[in-house]
Amino acid sequence: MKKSFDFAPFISSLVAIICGLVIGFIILLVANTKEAVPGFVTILTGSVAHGMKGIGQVLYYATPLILCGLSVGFAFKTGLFNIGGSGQFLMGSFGGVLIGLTCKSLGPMQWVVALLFATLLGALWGAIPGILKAYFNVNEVITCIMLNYIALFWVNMTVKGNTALFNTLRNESKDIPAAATIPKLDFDKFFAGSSVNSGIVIAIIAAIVLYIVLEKTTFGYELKACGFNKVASKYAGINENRSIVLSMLIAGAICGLAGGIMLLSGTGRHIEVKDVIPNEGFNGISVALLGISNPIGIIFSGLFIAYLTAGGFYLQLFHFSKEIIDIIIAIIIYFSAFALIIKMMLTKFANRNQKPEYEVIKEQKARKDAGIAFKDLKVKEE
Amino acid sequence: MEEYAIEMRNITLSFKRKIANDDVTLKLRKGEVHALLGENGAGKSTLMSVLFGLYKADSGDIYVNGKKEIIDGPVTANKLGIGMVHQHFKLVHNFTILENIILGIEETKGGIIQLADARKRVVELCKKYSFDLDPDAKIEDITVGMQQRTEILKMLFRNNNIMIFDEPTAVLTPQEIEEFMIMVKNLKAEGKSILFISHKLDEIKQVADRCTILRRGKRIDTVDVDKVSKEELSEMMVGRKVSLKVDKSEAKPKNVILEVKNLVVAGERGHKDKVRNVSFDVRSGEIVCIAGIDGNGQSELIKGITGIKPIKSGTISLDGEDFTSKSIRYKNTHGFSHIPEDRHRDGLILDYNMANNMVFQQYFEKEFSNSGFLKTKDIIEYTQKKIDDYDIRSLNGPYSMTRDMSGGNQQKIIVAREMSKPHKLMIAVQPTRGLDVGAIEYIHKEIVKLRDHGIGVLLVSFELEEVMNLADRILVMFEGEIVGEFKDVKNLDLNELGLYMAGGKRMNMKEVA
Amino acid sequence: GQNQTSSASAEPAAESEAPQASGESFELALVTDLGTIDDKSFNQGAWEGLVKYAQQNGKTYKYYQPQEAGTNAYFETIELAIEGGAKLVVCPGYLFEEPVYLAQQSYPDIHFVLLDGEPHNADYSDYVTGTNTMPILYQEDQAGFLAGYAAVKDGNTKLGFMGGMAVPAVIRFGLGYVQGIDVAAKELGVDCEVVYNYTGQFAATPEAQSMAASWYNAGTQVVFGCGGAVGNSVMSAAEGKNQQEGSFVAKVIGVDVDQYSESDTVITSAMKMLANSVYDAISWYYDGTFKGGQTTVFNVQNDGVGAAMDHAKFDTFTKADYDEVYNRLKNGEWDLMNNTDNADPSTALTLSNTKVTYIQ
Amino acid sequence: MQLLYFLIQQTLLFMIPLLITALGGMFSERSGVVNIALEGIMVMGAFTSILFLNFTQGFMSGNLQLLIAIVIAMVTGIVFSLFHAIAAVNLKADQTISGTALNMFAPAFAIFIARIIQGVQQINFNNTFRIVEVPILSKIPVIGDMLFKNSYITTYIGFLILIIATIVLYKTKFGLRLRACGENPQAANAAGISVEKMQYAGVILSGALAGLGGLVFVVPTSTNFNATVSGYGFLAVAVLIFGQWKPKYILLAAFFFGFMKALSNSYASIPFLFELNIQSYIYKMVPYVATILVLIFTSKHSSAPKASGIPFDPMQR
Ligand SMILES: Nc1ncnc2c1ncn2[C@@H]1O[C@H](COP(=O)(O)OP(=O)(O)OP(=O)(O)O)[C@@H](O)[C@H]1O
Ligand SMILES: Nc1ncnc2c1ncn2[C@@H]1O[C@H](COP(=O)(O)OP(=O)(O)OP(=O)(O)O)[C@@H](O)[C@H]1O
Ligand SMILES: [Mg+2]
Ligand SMILES: [Mg+2]
Repeated sequence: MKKSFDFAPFISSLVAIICGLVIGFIILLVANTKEAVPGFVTILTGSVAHGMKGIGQVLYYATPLILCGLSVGFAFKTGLFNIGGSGQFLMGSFGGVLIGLTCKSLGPMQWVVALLFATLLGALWGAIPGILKAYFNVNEVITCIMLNYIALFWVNMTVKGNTALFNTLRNESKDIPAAATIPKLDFDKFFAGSSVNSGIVIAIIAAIVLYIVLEKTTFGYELKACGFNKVASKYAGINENRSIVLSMLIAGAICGLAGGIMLLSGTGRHIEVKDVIPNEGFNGISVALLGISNPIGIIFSGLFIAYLTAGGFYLQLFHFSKEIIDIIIAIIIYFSAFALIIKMMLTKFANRNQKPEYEVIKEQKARKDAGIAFKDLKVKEE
Repeated sequence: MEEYAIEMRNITLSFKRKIANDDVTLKLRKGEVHALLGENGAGKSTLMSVLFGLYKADSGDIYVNGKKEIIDGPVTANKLGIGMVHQHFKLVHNFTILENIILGIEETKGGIIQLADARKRVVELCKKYSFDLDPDAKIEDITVGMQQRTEILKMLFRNNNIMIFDEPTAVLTPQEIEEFMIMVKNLKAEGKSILFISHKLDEIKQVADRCTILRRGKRIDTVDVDKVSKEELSEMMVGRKVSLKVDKSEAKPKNVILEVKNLVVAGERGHKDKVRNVSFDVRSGEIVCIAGIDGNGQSELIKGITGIKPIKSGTISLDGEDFTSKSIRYKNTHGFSHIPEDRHRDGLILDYNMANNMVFQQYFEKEFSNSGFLKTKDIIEYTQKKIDDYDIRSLNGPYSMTRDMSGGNQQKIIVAREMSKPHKLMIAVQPTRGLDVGAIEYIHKEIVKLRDHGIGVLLVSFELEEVMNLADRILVMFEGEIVGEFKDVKNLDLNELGLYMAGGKRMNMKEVA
Repeated sequence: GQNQTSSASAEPAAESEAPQASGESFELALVTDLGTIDDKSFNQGAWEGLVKYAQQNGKTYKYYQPQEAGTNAYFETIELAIEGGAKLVVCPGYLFEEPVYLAQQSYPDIHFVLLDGEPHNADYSDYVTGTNTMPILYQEDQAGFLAGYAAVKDGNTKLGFMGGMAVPAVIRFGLGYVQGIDVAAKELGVDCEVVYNYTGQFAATPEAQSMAASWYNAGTQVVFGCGGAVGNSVMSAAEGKNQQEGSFVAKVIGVDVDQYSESDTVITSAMKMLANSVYDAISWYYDGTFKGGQTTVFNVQNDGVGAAMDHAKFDTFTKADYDEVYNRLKNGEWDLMNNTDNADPSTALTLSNTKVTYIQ
Repeated sequence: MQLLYFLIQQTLLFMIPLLITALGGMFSERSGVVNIALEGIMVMGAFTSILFLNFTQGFMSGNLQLLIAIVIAMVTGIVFSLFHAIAAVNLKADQTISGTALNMFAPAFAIFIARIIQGVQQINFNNTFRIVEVPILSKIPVIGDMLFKNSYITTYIGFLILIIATIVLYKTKFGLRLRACGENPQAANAAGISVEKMQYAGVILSGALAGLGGLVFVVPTSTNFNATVSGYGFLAVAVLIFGQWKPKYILLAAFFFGFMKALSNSYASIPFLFELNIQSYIYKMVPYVATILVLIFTSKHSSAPKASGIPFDPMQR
């Protein structure tokens, strides 16, 4: 009776990926038979074929994907749907840019403070739906959607209205001075030509921390309990409202951190003052789902989607539009929804040779009769 | 050869690794009441679900009125005149009684549902069976008993001749059980054939003609109820002798443990208070039972005391310490233990494994955590010990998904957990609900043991037998108030108690106090 | 054009190891910013010029889209184009100023055409235009001027400007537009009103449609829809108003290219000859007369901007009137204000006969 | 007064697509299947129907063309939503996952196909569908000016759908069964109702209506379609929740949201609002902030269908 590692989710994700790729290949074939094979090879190997630069780019693209995926996945684990990642990302971007452009006096600490502030703003933006859900029973999905737009307009208004931040020539936030960008950790040398920086390290650390929080701590135990069963959690004395707020707050913080990292990457990204919600938060949903909301799984799904996305970028060398990648990813996500079915088939397969329940229980009884005697109840003596 | 209403021949059905029905044969004579008896998880509900077309058997045949039929769903079952009242009612909570009854067999004109005829028939049926039901009341607003009558109406409305009742009495008050028994006899008199699942031997003796006993998925025997004793039945069921009477010594109450004063708990918005100015105490070493018909404020009283529901006014103290405005966590760690009324809703995280549920009240204690980190190994070891102590059966021991365990074993997790943690007061609400005699016997013994260790026990039960078996003192609750107190349980007149429960009589509680 | 990796092999060492994944190579490339080549105005204009040249001269061509917005991403996309065999890369938009600044140094053998901007580094401290780079600027203010002038001369006094995002080109269009209005109003001795707004994005949205409709409803006669698909929302609103009134009361001025085919409500368009300028730039490259190292400005002097008259729907304003004002502008009669530091014409300009209502 | 009529007319433009799509979502969720794929379905519906408009430009009268386009949009929505139904109903899959997948798929697919068919991703159409005024009805005081002038046939279709949806949901056998499946599928199953069939019906209806919603969204606001509905599918989800899964409140929610939107875009034409000299960004925020504020006061008791989002398992007690 040992805890066995559950491979089923991984295998079902793998099956989904294979299905998505096969269908993607068929679409390529239909669209342009001649180039389908090299095109498909490019999707699969484009990044590797571009050497360290290609791999560096994958890591760079994976950074926001992993972080936003973690945010959505973490909320999922605690029974909440964080569809407000984009707003939180935007708030974080703003926080990063604000400190990055105005607080030169912080010196070498500037990027650290900027990231902390980004995280803080993201946390605030995540906490609002949490608070409204916990204390006013407002559905977090709707608050998140509304807050995406509010963040968008507020950030645009504030950036535009602040001469220290706004580059009127380009209608976007000013360039972050190199002194305020996050460290490259020599990645720019190792992965020469790519944009990768310490952001990916932060993302992976965040994933590991969240994994430990969820699986190894009492705090994670409480959050998950609330996610599974609010009523029972309350019965056990867990403050379920606090859990909801904290969980959304953490989710928001991670998206905010992602926003800060991307804007402080020194890759020439800016807050564009346009009325379009950034995609990062929604991409996070896909990453979280493919990674079955498991922080470690999310590292891999983020890397995988980044890898495909990069492959899609190189696919432009052929007569294909890069939307094909979105189609393939969508199909993969769609098939990952079938995890349950795949899992069931796997269990059936795995259980073929297992003992029926009665025998297991019989063994258990035998062991009990043989060894451990019935202990007296442990009650507090008066 | 005799023609049976139902013949289920050699039914075998398995869920994954579990064989729920193993070559079971069941024959229901026309016009008889046939009881189905068995431990928790023996396969009774499963067998009936096969008959009703909800599950598909792996092998075996079903004959209805002598003809072989394939019952692939409730529609077919209905066509064959089979109706079923499920263990967990199948009612839509925000529909009216009438809507629930016509669901699936609606009459329409021009696409629009016509309710007038159906309402007339329902009213007639209510009159005929003296059901006091308002067809337009919403399910969520009526009592469990009324919900059951709605389920029965559903069958009557569909003119079902073969009726299956899955543990119908588990949720009823003594009076309601009485009425139910009469109704079953009436239905039988009308020529209906009835399958009746129960753990309660008294009931089986009272209404059933024959009884089929299942154990671990297998049919043990089918007997004429008149020809066997209760003891024999229970022995067949569990495979060993069980004592149906709890033997316990005289209580030796000592100091006051729990003291509740003038407690008021509000009702749903717009409704009157659910608990009205209730005062009582529980001493160490005694079992105080709150008796009463379901829905008279017992749940709210307990929720108010434990802190799950906010109270309007009043005070609560434990062992002299004021507990009124303490958090749930504080109460749980400073003397309360609580077996909640609904194990799925309140007591367990079904998606956690057994080990995690076993420490649900203690995971934060030094024993199981270290500066915020769970001591997984210690938790597993602790759980393994509890599994052995309480004989909790599951497939993967501490790692078993709680959701995959049977109800009885799930309940054992809660009992083990609450009894093992340090406490001064045990609050147990319906601790044996839906459990088989073996399990009930076990839990009752444990509760008495607690008492003898000097714990105060506050027990809420809707089952009179349980109340009479366990209580050292009985409080009767009616419409949110305590209307009677009985100290001499042994010589208590049951009819008298029933009168109090139904609101026909009340004591002046000030005098009692 | 099986040109294979000739251009790639001429690259600096860092990139030469990158394999040529594609079998085909494309000599002429256009890299878009996040927009697409079919935006009906800016990018599309540039793309059409490229396609026209390529097809006439049998050159291979392709466009590339970046993965995200940002200097690095644009630079990476330029590199991809080069990997795809590009000899000349057209980069439409000021967002390419930095990427081209970097690329012109890294890839001295590749030629770049930069529209709407001049190469510079991130903090604007260094402006360098390599000999392999040809920046092209347009005097959109002149095009806006002509359109605004014509609209007022045609008898309109209540006008509107709905820009997409407040980027330099759009701002210049708007500033010129308002100045044209004011000049015409002075000449006619009338007073004009202009409602003025930047919607914040280059997309057709119900919001933009609704705002335009509210303007028309309040009596505005002509709206200059300046910024990609925003114009489509303006046209939609104008069509609605006209149908409702049963007469041609709501009119639209198109932008970048002659947008008459988009809607019957378009009376003229403020054009910059994107296609022509790109076409010319490419042909100069193949002629060996590539004008690298210096900025080429397209304006009325070289017929690089203007208002569309071929399909114009003016009541009284004629081609002769247009030619007259065009020449006056060419002769320097007006020195137009086109500094984009201030996007709000009500404060940026001193106007005599025009009242601008700027919606922040 | 004129201004009010104008505001109402503008409100309708925002409100009708939201109303139609949210009603679609209502059918799905009331049957027990959460459908966050509304955005994607809208895109697909708009895509095929606008492609049709583009192809048949000038071949037939405006409103006939529009009616056929409506059918095409609905059929597309149905076909596309079937993927969601297969995942949610047959395969008991996580409904968020398949919804997310469809949302991601739709715009990419629309661009991909548009490029293959016509080279560019935008699809043009001529808007010849406006109804200047409806004879007779437009003469009714107040209402005539508000609803029967400068309108689209889709506006009336929207209201018609609202009325039909209300009747279907509350008065018909289908509606009763559908609601039963969303609240307690086990009960519905035991009553002999095929939960699977009802959930298919719910999802298909949501597909049809969201597909239509996509067309209705694009037609009045532009002269081309660029593979996006600007997040209105998500707003429709918000309206559905805001509207408590009930037709009449969905109407109110859609109206509230639409009116706020109309106001925030036309405030410059309303003298006293313009003179307040508030930035347009503030006005842009107003609808979203107001929605949250209203929800704070109205959400205490949510009436989400109980079984919505939970895959139906007949074996579960
Ligand atoms: N849906 C299911 N999936 C897997 N196993 C099941 C399922 N339903 C029942 N079982 C198993 O089959 C066995 C028989 O269950 P069943 O519900 O028929 O028991 P029962 O006799 O009705 O018990 P009780 O008296 O507790 O109601 C149980 O032990 C249970 O473990
Ligand atoms: N999701 C599931 N996966 C696997 N098994 C399940 C699942 N849901 C239920 N079961 C089965 O259902 C059974 C529930 O137990 P069972 O019906 O025997 O208990 P019960 O005593 O009737 O409970 P209750 O009295 O609460 O109805 C478990 O044994 C388990 O095997
Ligand atoms: Mg049972
Ligand atoms: Mg049971």
